[in-house]
Amino acid sequence: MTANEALPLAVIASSLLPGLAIFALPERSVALRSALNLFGALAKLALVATLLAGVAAGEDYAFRYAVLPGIDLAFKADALALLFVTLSAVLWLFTTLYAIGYLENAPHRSRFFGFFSLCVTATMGIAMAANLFTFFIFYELLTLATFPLVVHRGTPQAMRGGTIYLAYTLLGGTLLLAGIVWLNALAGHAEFAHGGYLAAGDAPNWQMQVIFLLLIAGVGVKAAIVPLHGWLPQAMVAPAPVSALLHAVAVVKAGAFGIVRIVYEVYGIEFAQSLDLLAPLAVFAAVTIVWGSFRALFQDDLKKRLAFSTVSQVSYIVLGVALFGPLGTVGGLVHLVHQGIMKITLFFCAGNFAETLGIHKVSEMDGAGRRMPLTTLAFSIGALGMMGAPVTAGAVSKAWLADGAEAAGMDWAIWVLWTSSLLNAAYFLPILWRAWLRPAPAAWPEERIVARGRRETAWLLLLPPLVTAIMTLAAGMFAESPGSPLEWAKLIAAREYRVAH
Amino acid sequence: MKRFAVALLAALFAVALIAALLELPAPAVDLPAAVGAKMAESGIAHPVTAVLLNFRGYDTLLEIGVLLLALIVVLAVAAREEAKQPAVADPVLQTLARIAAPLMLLAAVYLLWAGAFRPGGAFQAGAVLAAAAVLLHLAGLAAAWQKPGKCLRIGLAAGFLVFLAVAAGLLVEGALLQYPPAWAGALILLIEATLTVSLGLILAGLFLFLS
Amino acid sequence: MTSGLIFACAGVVLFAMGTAGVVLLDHLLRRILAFNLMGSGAFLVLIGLAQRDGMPDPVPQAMVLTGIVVAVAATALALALARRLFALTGGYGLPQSEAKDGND
Amino acid sequence: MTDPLPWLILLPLLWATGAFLLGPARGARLALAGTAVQLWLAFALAAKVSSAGTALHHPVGGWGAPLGIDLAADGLAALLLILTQFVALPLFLYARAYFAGKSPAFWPLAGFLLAGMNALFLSADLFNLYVTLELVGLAAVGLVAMGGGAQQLAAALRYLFATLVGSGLYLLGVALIYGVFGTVSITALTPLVTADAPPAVWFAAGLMLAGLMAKTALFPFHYWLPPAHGGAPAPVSALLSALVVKASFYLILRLWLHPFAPLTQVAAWLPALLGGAAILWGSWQAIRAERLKELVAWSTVAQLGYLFLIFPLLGADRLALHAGGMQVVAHGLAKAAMFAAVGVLIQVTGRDAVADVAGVAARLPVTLFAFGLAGITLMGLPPSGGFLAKWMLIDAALLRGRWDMVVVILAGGLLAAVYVFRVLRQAFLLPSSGERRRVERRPVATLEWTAFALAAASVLVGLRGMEILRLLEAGT
Repeated sequence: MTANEALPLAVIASSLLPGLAIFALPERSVALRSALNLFGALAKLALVATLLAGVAAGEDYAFRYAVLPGIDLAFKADALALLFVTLSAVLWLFTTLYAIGYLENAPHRSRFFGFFSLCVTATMGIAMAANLFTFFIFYELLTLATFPLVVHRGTPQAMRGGTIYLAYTLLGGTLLLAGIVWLNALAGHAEFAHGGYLAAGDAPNWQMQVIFLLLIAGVGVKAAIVPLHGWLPQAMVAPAPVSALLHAVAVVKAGAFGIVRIVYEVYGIEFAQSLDLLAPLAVFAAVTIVWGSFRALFQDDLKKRLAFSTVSQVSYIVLGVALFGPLGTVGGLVHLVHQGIMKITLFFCAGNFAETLGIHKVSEMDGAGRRMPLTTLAFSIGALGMMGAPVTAGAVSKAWLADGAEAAGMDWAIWVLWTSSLLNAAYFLPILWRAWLRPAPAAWPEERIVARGRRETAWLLLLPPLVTAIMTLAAGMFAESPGSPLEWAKLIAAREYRVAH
Repeated sequence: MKRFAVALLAALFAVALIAALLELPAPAVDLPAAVGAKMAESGIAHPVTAVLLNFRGYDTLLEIGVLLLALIVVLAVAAREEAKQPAVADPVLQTLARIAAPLMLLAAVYLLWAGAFRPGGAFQAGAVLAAAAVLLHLAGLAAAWQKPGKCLRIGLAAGFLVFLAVAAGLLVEGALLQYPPAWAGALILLIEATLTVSLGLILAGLFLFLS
Repeated sequence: MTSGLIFACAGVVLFAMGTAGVVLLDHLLRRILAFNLMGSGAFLVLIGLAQRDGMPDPVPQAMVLTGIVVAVAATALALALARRLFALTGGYGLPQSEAKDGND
Repeated sequence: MTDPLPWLILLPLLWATGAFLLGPARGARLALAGTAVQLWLAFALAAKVSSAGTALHHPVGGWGAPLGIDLAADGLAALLLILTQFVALPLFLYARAYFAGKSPAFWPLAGFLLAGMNALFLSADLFNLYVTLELVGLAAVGLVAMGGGAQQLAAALRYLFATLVGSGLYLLGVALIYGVFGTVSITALTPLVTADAPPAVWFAAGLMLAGLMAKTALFPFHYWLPPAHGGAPAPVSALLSALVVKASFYLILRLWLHPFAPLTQVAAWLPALLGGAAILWGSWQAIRAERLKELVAWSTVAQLGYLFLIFPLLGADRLALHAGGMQVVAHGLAKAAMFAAVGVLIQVTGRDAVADVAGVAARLPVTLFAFGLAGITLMGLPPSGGFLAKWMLIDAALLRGRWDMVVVILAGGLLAAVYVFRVLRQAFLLPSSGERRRVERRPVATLEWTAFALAAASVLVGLRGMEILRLLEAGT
């Protein structure tokens, strides 16, 4: 095995092995568990950095293992994979820190961190899967590994949320499996390729269209495309770190990422366009964007409001994919990263409010900014980013998406983006207003962590949202600098379209 | 309704199958001829016994296994049975049993010996032995069997073990149960003799452990 | 029609009767007898059909001897179970439905 | 040791008799040692079959078929032999800890059971197969009855009648075959059975296959399985559900492929139809089951259904055969693991109700993990062996345009998820305060870890798919 084959495996192993080791640890070995977690996260970052440098220089990283005749378990770390891998690896580190603080003294931590690492492993596998077979394996592994996290608290509500989550995702997985095997039977077993590996002669068009529908419905469940989004708000019963990493980043992005792979590297953007598949996809994305924002308006539960916001925002990525043309592609891909950073900030902060003061509802947010200024500041940056305020990462993605829509001749999509931004403002600004401008109540719902000097809450809880908030600003301000998510997205788009044209 | 339907089905099945049996071609394989041709090598003069213990001796090996297995199950199930009630002593039956039992023993020995060249053999001999034991029990002359001790266990398993040992021993030289023609008669006699005892014990045990 | 064939046809009839009996009867002892009828029917077919041209064939005879021993073993097993069940429940049939508790 | 074939039959017979003579403590040690050697023999046999590329024969008595009886081992037989010994070995470890010296009948009966199955896999003679079927059937019934409770006896009797009727039908078929052709050797029969065979041969094929289907608990002959598998002690349930039903299935497949291939084409839809019904009905009953073991037993009914879907799909591309082989292996491992795990749950909580596992996730993580991993295989989720089996089955169905079967397979997977997660979510639930106070036994580590090892194997076997398929290619 050469180094170029071993590296993708090492990226997967850097979370898989610590995860398995953690399962075996007794509950009380906190230090060893944290050390294992952080070691895995840092090792993964180092590996990812190596990969990034290599891919930028044009190296190929691929690994293959035959499972069935003609069907391989195959990984490749290409530019697109690394976009998602890097995002997950960076956010995994911060979420791990956050979770260590959040779960201090909570029961069943070995189980929690074990499954958490498995989830990250599954995300890595999804990102680097080189064919639909491998993609499916890790897609289902993600479902299975997240279930124990969703129901971690063991309460009846948690069970309800977990059951709904399973019902949606397993059904989605079944559709995906049907689509994949069908495609395999028609067109043979092929690996993802720039410009897609399907061609017009492979099968009757209607079959290609039905398969596309099955595949997109399958991954669309995790991407929470309306009407397949019902699980996401329910899954918010999970502990805050789970909601933060998994339901803002890993799970929903796994779905969105799947759509990117299917459209660009299975069908190919041009073939998909010629089959009339992109316009309906764009319509679904647009409906989801507006519907998610609209529903968010009426949620008093803070995490549910954020969840509906996620429903809406993830479809920005789908919309970008469905816009035929490199500008939209760049917008969608960069939003994959930007939305992740911004949304995780918001979830971290929501977790801090709940954990420190017992605030779970928007209506309880009055005066929270005075008691927890730093958390509220980070929250505000994330929220402004979501609205697409200038200087933030959100502004960059929205600008590219709007340009993409114009270039693709879909002017209505611009109106969708504007509507969504207005709705974003309508459901985020009242929170900021309450937090900063309203007087604090006499007593907080449940004050669990007492402020000491300038430290408003435990520092392991405070640090991660501050860092991700700074990243939100940095990604916006230095968008045109080398190494930024935007530049990387441009590189991917250039590679996809270089083949296509 | 169900009775009628099942009966009708069974009748239809029987009629159809009988119809199918009425016109059959001659068999493609002539096994009796093959048996006749190899009789000299089998070490036994009677064709049925030759098939039973040599040509298809493997079937017989497994069959003894089935019997021993049934006995083990009976033991497992019967182990919790309540105390056994003594049989009612009937003087006529007792006298008859006293006379018949030694004769049956003699008959068993004859059957074993006869098996080599006419109908007979270990199973028939063992069955007569078992019948003698059952008769003695029913006449109140022998008690029902309790949990078997070491000796009885060895007696029950001996026939099967000897059979297995011969099979395994022959395997070292050639195929499973491949008797060298010179030794075939002697080995088969050894197996048959121990089998007679064990089969008698097993068959008697199937009755006496339960009663 | 040779005697062998007549035996075979009788065997078919016995087998059909036996099968119907095992399916229909409730009393365990009768079901066990029905099973024996079934087995005997099959043995008759095996021997009778093989010598339908009048020539005796030692192979099926040996097979039937083996089969009889197996049937004896099965019958003994069935009787032992039925007896034990009778000792426990006092009934000659199988309980209609499985109760939900009380085993293992 | 010249030839592994006969030793695979003799060894378990020897240690079974030894266990009968020496009692449970030494019997268990004998059984473990013997099974370990058998496992090694099975692997050696598989290596030989693989390198030979054709079936190996062993003429018992040196006569050769049709006068004598032949043993034959092809890839399919070798695969099942490995599976049987591989599953039995950890289950015997489990049983030793589970029975702890009680149930002396277990070891000899288990030995006869293994001998019967190994003999069945290796036999190439229809009448000898009848004897092996009876050996397996009676040993299995004995294992169910061993506990001696009224429920168990009733279940055992039900099972006994089913298996006796099944072998009775089979025996009549053998009698007809001998009557028509004058031989019962599979090798000799294969060229003789043709599509224009006399009606008696069609009867024979129908009777034999129907009898074997009853023994495999194919819907609607499944009624005996849930009480028998659900009522026996956990190690017995595991042996029966994982292995014994596979033995008769193996024989169906064998007969279908070899002597009866010219006859069976016309009726290939029938087993598939029944299999589909079994998947749906079995899963539905598992979803409704109140007792844990009942749930797992019904799941066996459902999972066996998948095996029967392959018959109309058998063909030159061998996808369906591969799918069947993979499903046999994956389900064998997973079901053994699941019954073993459930055995621990019942032993620790002292109850057998699904509702009573609340909160065991925290106390029995290893056992629950075992249950979950086994569940992954049953649901057919990746990367398990069950997933590969399902993948190939769907592929085969699609290639022949059998959409109905694709739907059934996918629906079966979802239904399996429902019953598996019924248990898992209950296990994650926090126990109510009353539940928590109940005194519970501590789990025995051997029990937990053997269950886990089997479950892990059922998932990891997916990564060795190529080797399994290669073995299946050898002479099958």
